[in-house]
Amino acid sequence: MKKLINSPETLLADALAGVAAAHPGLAVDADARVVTRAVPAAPGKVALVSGGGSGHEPLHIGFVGPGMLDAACPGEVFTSPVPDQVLAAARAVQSGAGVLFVVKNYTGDVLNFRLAAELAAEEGIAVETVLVDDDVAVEDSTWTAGRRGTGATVVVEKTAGALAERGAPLEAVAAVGRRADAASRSFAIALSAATVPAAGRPGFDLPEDEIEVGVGIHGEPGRRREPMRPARDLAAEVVGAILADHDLAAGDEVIALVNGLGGTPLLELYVVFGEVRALLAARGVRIARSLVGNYVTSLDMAGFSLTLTKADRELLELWDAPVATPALTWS
Amino acid sequence: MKKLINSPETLLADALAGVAAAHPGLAVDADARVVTRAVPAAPGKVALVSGGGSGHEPLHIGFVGPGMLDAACPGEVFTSPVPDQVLAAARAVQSGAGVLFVVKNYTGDVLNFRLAAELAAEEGIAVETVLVDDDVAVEDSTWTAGRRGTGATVVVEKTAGALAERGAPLEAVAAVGRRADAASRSFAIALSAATVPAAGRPGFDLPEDEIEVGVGIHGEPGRRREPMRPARDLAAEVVGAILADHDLAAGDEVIALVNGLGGTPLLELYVVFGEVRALLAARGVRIARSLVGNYVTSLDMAGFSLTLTKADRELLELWDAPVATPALTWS
Amino acid sequence: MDGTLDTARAEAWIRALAAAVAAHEAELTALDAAIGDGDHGSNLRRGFEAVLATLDDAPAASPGALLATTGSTLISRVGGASGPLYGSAFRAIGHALAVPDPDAGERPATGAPAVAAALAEGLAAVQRLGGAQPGDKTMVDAFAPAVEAFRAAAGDGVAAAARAAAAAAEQGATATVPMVARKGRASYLGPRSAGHRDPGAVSTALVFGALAAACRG
Amino acid sequence: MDGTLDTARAEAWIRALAAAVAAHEAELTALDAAIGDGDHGSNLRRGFEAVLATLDDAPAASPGALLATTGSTLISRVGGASGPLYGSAFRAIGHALAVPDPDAGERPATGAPAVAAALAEGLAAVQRLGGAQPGDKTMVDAFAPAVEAFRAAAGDGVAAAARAAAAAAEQGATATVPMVARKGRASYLGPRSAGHRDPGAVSTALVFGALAAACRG
Ligand SMILES: Nc1ncnc2c1ncn2[C@@H]1O[C@H](COP(=O)(O)OP(=O)(O)O)[C@@H](O)[C@H]1O
Ligand SMILES: Nc1ncnc2c1ncn2[C@@H]1O[C@H](COP(=O)(O)OP(=O)(O)O)[C@@H](O)[C@H]1O
Ligand SMILES: [Mg+2]
Ligand SMILES: [Mg+2]
Ligand SMILES: [Mg+2]
Ligand SMILES: [Mg+2]
Repeated sequence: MKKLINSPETLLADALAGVAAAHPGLAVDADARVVTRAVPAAPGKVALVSGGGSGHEPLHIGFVGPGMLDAACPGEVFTSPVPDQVLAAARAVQSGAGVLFVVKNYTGDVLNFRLAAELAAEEGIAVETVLVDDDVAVEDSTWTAGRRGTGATVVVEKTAGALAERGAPLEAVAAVGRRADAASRSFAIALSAATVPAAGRPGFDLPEDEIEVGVGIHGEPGRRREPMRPARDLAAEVVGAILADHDLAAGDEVIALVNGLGGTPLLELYVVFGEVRALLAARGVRIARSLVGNYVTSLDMAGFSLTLTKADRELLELWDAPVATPALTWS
Repeated sequence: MKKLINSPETLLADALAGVAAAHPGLAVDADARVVTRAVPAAPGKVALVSGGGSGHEPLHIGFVGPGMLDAACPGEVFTSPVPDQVLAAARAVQSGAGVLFVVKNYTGDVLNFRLAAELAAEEGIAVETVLVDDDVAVEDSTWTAGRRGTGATVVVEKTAGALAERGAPLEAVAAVGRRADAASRSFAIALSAATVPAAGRPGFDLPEDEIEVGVGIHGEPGRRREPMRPARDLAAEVVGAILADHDLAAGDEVIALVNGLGGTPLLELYVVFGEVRALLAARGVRIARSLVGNYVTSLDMAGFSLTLTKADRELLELWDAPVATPALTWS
Repeated sequence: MDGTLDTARAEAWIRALAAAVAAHEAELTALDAAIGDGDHGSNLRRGFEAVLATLDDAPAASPGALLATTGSTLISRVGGASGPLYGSAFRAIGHALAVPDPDAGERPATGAPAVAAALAEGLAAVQRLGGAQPGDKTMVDAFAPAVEAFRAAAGDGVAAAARAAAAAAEQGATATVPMVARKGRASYLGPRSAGHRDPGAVSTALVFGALAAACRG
Repeated sequence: MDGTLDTARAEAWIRALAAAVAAHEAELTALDAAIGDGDHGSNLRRGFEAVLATLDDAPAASPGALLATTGSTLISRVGGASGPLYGSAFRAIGHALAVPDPDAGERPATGAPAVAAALAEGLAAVQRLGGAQPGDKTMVDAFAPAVEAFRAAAGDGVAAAARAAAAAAEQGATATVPMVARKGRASYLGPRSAGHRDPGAVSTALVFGALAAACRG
């Protein structure tokens, strides 16, 4: 394992020192491990707090700023934050209008945010939680852990963040976040495994001609292994998996995210995006808005995920609303 | 080799289809292989044209837009564009005030842009060229090819682009670009080699515990091979190499770019940036502006480059000027 | 002495467990890499290092207080799924032990039956929080048989009961191999999760192995 | 016939060269990967595929026109360092051949001395554009000895002169092995560029090998 780190133990602290130096728009509390906006939102705004394991950068730190999150809580690599962090974040950014937790659906994240929500409630902070669960590679049932949260997190944080910025109350902000999640489906393919620094070697071994289909963002293997194929075929498989679970019809519009998992060149992501566009166009589905790049990564994993959010006028307006964060900026 | 492509031969065309679909702010001429702003600049502005081999994304396509480039000419992977492309770009974006070519100093780029400049001159288009040559890993002499152009390209395109946007004449725009280049030094370390799709395997083999020091962005090996060390030591080596060739004194300010080569997680780049900041601070050099992320990549190569531009008031003002491109946006 | 879990034994338990976690960190991480995200070993090591620091800082007043503090520290320092689960378990065990046993006057109950009841509270906390049932391929598959074995052997004193519990936890961890995970990260693999021991079940075997070691002396 | 480079032979030269480039694409790319960026083979293949298409499209009127078109096509399609360099070389060779030889009345000069002079023009174009001297570890190290050998053997006719040039180019390419590159991408490696043949010198050997093959018939 070769990584630009000093040691696995100090990785998060060292990276946070870099984040603090790199982004004047962010304030980093190194002890509490909480990243907030350098200039807090005006009082009375619903505060958005998210977080999760590190290794998915720019998620979530890169989405802190006007128009999106008020605070992010980075855990250790691939490990959810602890309740103390989340509580500290909620305390730091709440200004009376309540706090929305955006939580990716993983047991660890769910439990730690739940404990934090209980502690916050004891302090009189109103908390709502949006659970992001968009990954169709995972079966959804009350008997399982349910679908994972992946790329849709960006859409949820963007749309809910925009509504909060407009002064909407906590329930409305939570509702739009849940709506964005419900309208989103994702699916990922890995060409190589991620190497967790503390583990020191790739999470799985993949031959030169095979891929993992239906992978998550934590280096876990996928649902199955398949032979490598051209980008066109992989795009078709991913689009097919999503459409099989999504009520997208001709004439519908989507927000599309072709997301790199960390080790894939942007050039290749553009190839995939071109194929996805053509596949959707053939079904009469139009990509109204899109992102192509590294947004929800899995350390150095090569591969991509596709997220499609069925868009209506409100979601598009919220998507288009101004945002000014390290990873997403428009006006 | 596993890559998200259909074939090495169609890679560029396929990627350009994706670029066209992903960025409504860009216009892609697939036949001419020229990418321009969808909304041309107002007539009378000096036009900025850049380009180079593909595989360095977001460079240069991602820097086309208000405040930076007017057109980019993507060549095949790691191969400079041909004169026809550059001429087509110059024709497409020139509006009487002349065209500035921003050319990274590689023999191929220099020759092809020079031929294009001659053809453009024959058509009465005034052309100036800024040669970017910031890589201190390469010895500079009239007897060699001279220093390579790497990360400073972003600084040159940003500052010259901003001055052009203000309506400055061609000579002034070229002069500030040359000044930005002269004020910049870069150095890179690779943890793994890039795999050129047409070649099918990594450009060099690197043992698990070794790195290439002083690499370029075309998958070429570096000046020497060294044992892998902690991020702190690698940052010190890179900062040392740059400072040995840069007249930076206590009290000086710099624009700093910690640039990922394509396969390195953002988390690690933040670690490096934190170390760089500390090393510079110890010498009294302040980072006034910074970028941390993938800006000038080398396909899937793991590693990073550092670029330091000694900044004065004018360069900082031009850096801060509004920009709206796929890869760089602020207002 | 053999029949109770006093403060010294509780501390010995946690110290033995911390040592076992450190010794097995790589193994736990490798198990987690196979069907999860490769951090279970480092998660628990980080947590128990913090627990050791609290133990070194201030002597605990009672086994219940010591175990409850252990649980709180784990919650505050581990993260992931295992942090809240183990943390809640130790907090529940500690709180159960701290409830005065009416038959024993003011002295906190630390006899084997009380320990059995406290361990059952720990298991209940894990299941309340995580919703896992036996057979879901989680720590519950080691925890539940261990609690049952401890209860069944409680009449023989904590040392014997802890030995029985440790053996049952080991067996429970081994029994997770053929299971298809329905909870936690391993569930994402579907049928591919079969063929591996669950990392949390293996660390639960360490928990009860450490208890047996602490009660032996 | 043996003494001239007519249109058929010029076409045979370029077709033989295109075939040689295709056959050696992987080798050229591997050489370039060692001390450059691993694209020399695919660059030239792309260029000569385009050249073949122009040859198929329209018959050339003269050897000079054919070679000049070949050069222009290479410039338009190859990119990189080798595109402008080889492109300019063939354009210069073509233009030199198209200049009427005063001794031959109106007929374009295609005798061995005229070809020798044209090849020298090609080399001059490469050096003018790229600034490389012999010993810099570039295509010049094969091109210059080939031109010199051709000139020296011009009295024996183009077939013999081309054979001599091909042998000299081969030797020139081999002689680049110990050199430290001072031009082009390989120069970035400094002393590490030694120990490898220069890819452009090797492709230049293909250029003269193809000329010899075309003039043999
Ligand atoms: N819902 C649950 N109930 C009980 N135990 C669980 C549950 N989810 C996960 N676990 C346990 O947690 C272990 C994984 O812990 P760890 O790797 O530290 O956390 P994470 O999965 O968040 O990375 C699993 O092996 C399993 O035994
Ligand atoms: N200045 C120069 N003069 C002559 N030949 C050169 C010069 N620079 C490079 N070359 C030749 O070009 C070859 C590389 O061509 P190619 O790989 O196609 O282009 P690039 O280096 O742009 O990738 C080198 O092997 C060398 O022979
Ligand atoms: Mg984890
Ligand atoms: Mg090249
Ligand atoms: Mg885990
Ligand atoms: Mg090359």
